[in-house]
Amino acid sequence: MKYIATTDEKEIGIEIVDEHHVRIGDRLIAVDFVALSDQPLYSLIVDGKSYEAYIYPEEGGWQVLLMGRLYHVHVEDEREKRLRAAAGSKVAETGEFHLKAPMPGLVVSVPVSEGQSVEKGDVLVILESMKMQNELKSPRAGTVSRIRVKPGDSVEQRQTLLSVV
Amino acid sequence: MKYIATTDEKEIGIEIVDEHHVRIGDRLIAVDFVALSDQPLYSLIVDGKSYEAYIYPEEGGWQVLLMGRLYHVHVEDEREKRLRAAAGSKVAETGEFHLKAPMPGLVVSVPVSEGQSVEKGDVLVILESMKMQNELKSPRAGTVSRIRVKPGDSVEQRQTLLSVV
Amino acid sequence: MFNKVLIANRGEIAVRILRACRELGLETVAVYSEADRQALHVRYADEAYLLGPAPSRESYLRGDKIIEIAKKCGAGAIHPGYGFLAEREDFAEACAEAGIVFIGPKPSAIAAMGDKAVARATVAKSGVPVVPGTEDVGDLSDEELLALAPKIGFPLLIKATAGGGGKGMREVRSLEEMPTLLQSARREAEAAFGDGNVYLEKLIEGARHIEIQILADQHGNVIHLGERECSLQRRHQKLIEESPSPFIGTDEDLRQRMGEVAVRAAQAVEYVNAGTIEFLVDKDKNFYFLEMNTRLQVEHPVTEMVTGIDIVKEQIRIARGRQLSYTQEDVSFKGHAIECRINAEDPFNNFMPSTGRITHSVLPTGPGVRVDTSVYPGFEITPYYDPLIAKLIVWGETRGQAILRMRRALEEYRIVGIRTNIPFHQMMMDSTRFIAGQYDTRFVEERFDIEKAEGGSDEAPQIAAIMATLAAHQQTQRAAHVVRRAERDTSNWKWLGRWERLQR
Amino acid sequence: MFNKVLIANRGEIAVRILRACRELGLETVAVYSEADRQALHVRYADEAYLLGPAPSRESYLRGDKIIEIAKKCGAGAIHPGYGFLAEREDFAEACAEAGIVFIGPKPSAIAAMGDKAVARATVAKSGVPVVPGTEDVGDLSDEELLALAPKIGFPLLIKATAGGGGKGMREVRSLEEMPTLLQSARREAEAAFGDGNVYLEKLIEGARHIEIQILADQHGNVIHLGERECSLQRRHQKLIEESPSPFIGTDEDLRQRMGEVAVRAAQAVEYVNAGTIEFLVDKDKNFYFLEMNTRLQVEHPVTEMVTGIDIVKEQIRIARGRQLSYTQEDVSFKGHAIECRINAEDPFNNFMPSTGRITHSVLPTGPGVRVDTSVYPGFEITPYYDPLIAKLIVWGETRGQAILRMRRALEEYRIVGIRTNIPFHQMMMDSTRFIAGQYDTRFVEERFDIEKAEGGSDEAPQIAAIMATLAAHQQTQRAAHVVRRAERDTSNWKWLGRWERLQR
Repeated sequence: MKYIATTDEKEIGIEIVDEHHVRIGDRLIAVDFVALSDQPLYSLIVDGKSYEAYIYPEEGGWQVLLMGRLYHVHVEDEREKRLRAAAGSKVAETGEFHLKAPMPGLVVSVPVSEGQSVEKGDVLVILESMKMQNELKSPRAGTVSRIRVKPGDSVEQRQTLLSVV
Repeated sequence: MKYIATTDEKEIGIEIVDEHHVRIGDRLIAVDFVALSDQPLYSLIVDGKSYEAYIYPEEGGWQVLLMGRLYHVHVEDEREKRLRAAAGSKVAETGEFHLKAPMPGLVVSVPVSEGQSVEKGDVLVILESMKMQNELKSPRAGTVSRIRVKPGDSVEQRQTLLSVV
Repeated sequence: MFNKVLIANRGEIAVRILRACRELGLETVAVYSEADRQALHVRYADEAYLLGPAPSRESYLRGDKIIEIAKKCGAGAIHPGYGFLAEREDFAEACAEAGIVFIGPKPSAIAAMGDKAVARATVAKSGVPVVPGTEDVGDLSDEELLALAPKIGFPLLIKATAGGGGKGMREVRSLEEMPTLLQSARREAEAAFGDGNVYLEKLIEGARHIEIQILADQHGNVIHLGERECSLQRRHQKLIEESPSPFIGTDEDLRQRMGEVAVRAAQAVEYVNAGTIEFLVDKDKNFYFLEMNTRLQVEHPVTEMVTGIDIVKEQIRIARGRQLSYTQEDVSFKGHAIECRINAEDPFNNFMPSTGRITHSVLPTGPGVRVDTSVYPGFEITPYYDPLIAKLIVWGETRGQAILRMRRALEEYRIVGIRTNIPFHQMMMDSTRFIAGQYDTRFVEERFDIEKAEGGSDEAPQIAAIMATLAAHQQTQRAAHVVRRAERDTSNWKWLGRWERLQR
Repeated sequence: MFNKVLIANRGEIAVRILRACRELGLETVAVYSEADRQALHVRYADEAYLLGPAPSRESYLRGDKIIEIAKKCGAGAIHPGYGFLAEREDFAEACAEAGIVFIGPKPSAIAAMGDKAVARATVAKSGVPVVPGTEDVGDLSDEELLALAPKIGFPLLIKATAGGGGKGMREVRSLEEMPTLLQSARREAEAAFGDGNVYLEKLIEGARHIEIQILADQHGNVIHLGERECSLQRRHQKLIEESPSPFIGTDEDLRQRMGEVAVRAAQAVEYVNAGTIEFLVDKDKNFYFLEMNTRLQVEHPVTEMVTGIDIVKEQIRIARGRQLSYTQEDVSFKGHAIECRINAEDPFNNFMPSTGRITHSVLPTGPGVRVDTSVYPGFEITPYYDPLIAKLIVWGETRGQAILRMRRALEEYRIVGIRTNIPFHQMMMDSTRFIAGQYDTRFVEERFDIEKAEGGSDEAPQIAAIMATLAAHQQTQRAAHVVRRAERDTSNWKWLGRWERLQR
């Protein structure tokens, strides 16, 4: 199976030849890849080098925490890539963004109001958890819509707090 | 539910009153009993005292490893006890004993032969595992029957090696 | 003389104190909230009593209930740890009234040092240099503070008078932004300490935060155990501490002078038990009294590693009325120790707290490595308490050796189920400025960028790509075998969860 | 000068050596058998190469393959650890021929000390006292040994000339039982070392086993790092070691004399690198050379804890041609250290080895505690290698403090999935004879009964009864809810398994 992995905006073609070999370009590489203790923790021995990483799925790809650095890797197989090419566009950058509580906590303040324009990086909600006040920021510019919480509310993890359109 | 627990040949009547109380004699005791990390490892807080033990099922009861000591506890409910009393006998001491390999290993020697009489404590099989030679002894007197292994055999854990009748 | 000690705390420090008691042959009593039934301090203690629901105010801050439990179970002493009730004079007072030994200073010393404004005034009187700020005693209103601020000059700091650990602290660059910041500082202080009172202090730029550990017995003996360098902070929270300070280095004269001043500050309030005098040290090696922490510090282990003195055991001995086991001449320093605070927070997502169940963990061990922790596989990290889950402490013959050892320990440490700041510490150990010892209290915020940290390997992105591809491939392959096509439209997350369950 | 080290070993010692290399900034290469793909030494190394199937002969004893890997990957040195190839002169020789540094003594020294019979003869010549026995050099046949035995006198010991760790050792009380015991000793020696040769030694009754750690560089400097008391053994396997020896205690003269004799024994074979001289010490403090271990010992950490010297790092420095970092005068001793060997074996079932998957573990941590281990939750303990899974080492200011600390560390240690000898160690730490330091090499077998150990608590049987009852009740209740009546006749074991799965 052939895959295209994209990280740091670089594309690498990786072909899974069999359980113990991958091909990159015309290099056939011996790999030994195992999950440790049934955890999202993996050991890879590649060409004799021993690596270990946490691998977590994330929206649109994978997070790989390797040697203290976090890499975001987008992986798609050739069929997916062809389909996407045929559709003629990258995944749209627009669409609604739902701000979800990253952890359970107490809403301290909501310094925006519905209909307000925000820039990327603007604070949308301040949430207290573990005795710390955490600023939840907008990942992009847009307009605030549907604020579902108010100061004093206790929220659960992943509860939607508001949206940016 | 009322139980009779027997350890060190002493019987204790223990009534489970509800999730957080037991009664021993006429003493009502507050208990808080939880399994830790989904393991056979338990924390018990009883009358404010905090204890922790490994609890393993064994033939005819439970092994409790508590504060570095191993206790064998036989537990039966009142109905079981009545039934046993009605049957009028303790669990029979006789019957066939099957010597099973306590771990995978290599049979080094079988110093007994079929039909031979053995005493409690006599060596039946020498098994090598973890670079150590381990003597497997007879738990009671009897006659050796059905030897199923010979020196040089590799055996799996719990494989039956021979029997004593 | 007490033989049973109640530990009025949770987390790693409760475990640390339990160990000291046990090693002294004392019986131990834990208290716990509903969220902590399975916590290590409850498991390790001889006795354990429920305080109440998870929030601190209903559990670990319930001094009345704690004293009641101590009386009922016959505990002759209470160790408060740090945080919670550790610096509450009313609690220390209540212990005394109940006939229970409070393992710490007298209420009067807590009061004198606990109100940071009073403390500054007190030590200044005995000739200890202080940072310019609001010298006045008493609760100042917002109006008073706003009036005083221009006299001190900007930038300045708002600090909680009951404070510690950066809680309720705000930096102010101008008078305009000050009212808002006052409000949020008071709110945070109120939440953390039950006291919203604040004071002002001039911000010394490029300052190092260096503190001196002292020990004082009931017989008038006071000694110091040298310094700890605590300048590596983020949002006024210490992250890495070391002893000795690379800034003081071989300047034995400065070390000695700071030690002596620290002893004098402690004597100014007739201090007894373990305490810490925090100083700000500017580029020219002028040092200013900042505050005294009248309790055991989070970072006490680095001092233990270089002096060989068990500070917690010494605290207990002092509380039992013994003379100090050491004179100032007995105290010697060997090698170098570093502590990294391991927090449940995601360094790649603005250090957001991370909660959840720890599903797996492998601790770094071996020579020169100490881990003080209270978590284990299966334990749930809740949002109710602070995010410190472990302290990783290493000792080396030299600072260089200690850094190398810390690097290998961080690399070995595995925790699955929550995110931690271990990668942050790894980057710090690779940072040339940290290695050179050239950092001040603003280093992390002003000069450090986690996205552009030094020391990453060139091949790593490709390895990450290969690993992600293999993981994606495995997922696809296994999913194809076990899940019917009809179920294919569930989300990735659910898929992985199901696949993992099948793996068990 | 080498910058990459191949570690020709597995388990805790491979991890220990990896750590030292990493902390010296050296690259590391692991080798592993098919059973060890997920072992910690493979995970922690920079590089890892498969040797072959699980049995040692096909993997860790494949010196040829290991040297080939070292050459291929550019490792300039090989550290053999202990066991496996550590004391094989042919392997050390082969390394030299391949141009690879063997981190250990010269082949000639291994040969001289490796054949225990030759060793005795060699050191005796330099005036070192030896235990009476078969002094002759060379392989002796059963007939020759049987003829010599009565001259030495019974009881005596059969020992493997290539031996160590009690393997191939048998105690002989009479000539009649000797032929059988010779056979089994040779068989075990052949299996363990690939060499069935044995020799005889008089059995000194009531003896203590005390050894001296030495370090020697390539420039003729030899120093000793004091003694280790290793008398606590079972079936000639060391179980607990400490430094200093409570038997030597404050007898500095004896300590000094043993140290000097040890240095002389090392010099007799022009020894280089770390080594250990084992002595038997009788009740009257006469001491006899027993053998020299020409390698790192399992129990080296206790010496590291009291001297502050990292023996493995020093081994590597020596192999790099450096002078020793310490003179004899630099070596000083502080406090007391104890090591408990944690084995995968069931102390309540005749110390039978225990294999299986470790499903959960909580390590003891905190001040003064060091754990050297290679296992973690999820790791499988296989029957292929020796049962040592961890070494628990503690340091205390005094022996009493160290024992108290070891007690609390043992109590904290949790391992689920296999049985361990931790309860044995707990009982030992409670034993009055151990506490008094009054034990010899026969103590465990002759005077210790696990069923009648001291120190158990009175209330424990009742608590055990309550816990078993609650567990039984829970099982019944849950089973009643989830399993249909028709399935009720499955065994307890299966029931619990099913119930546990449902719990996840």
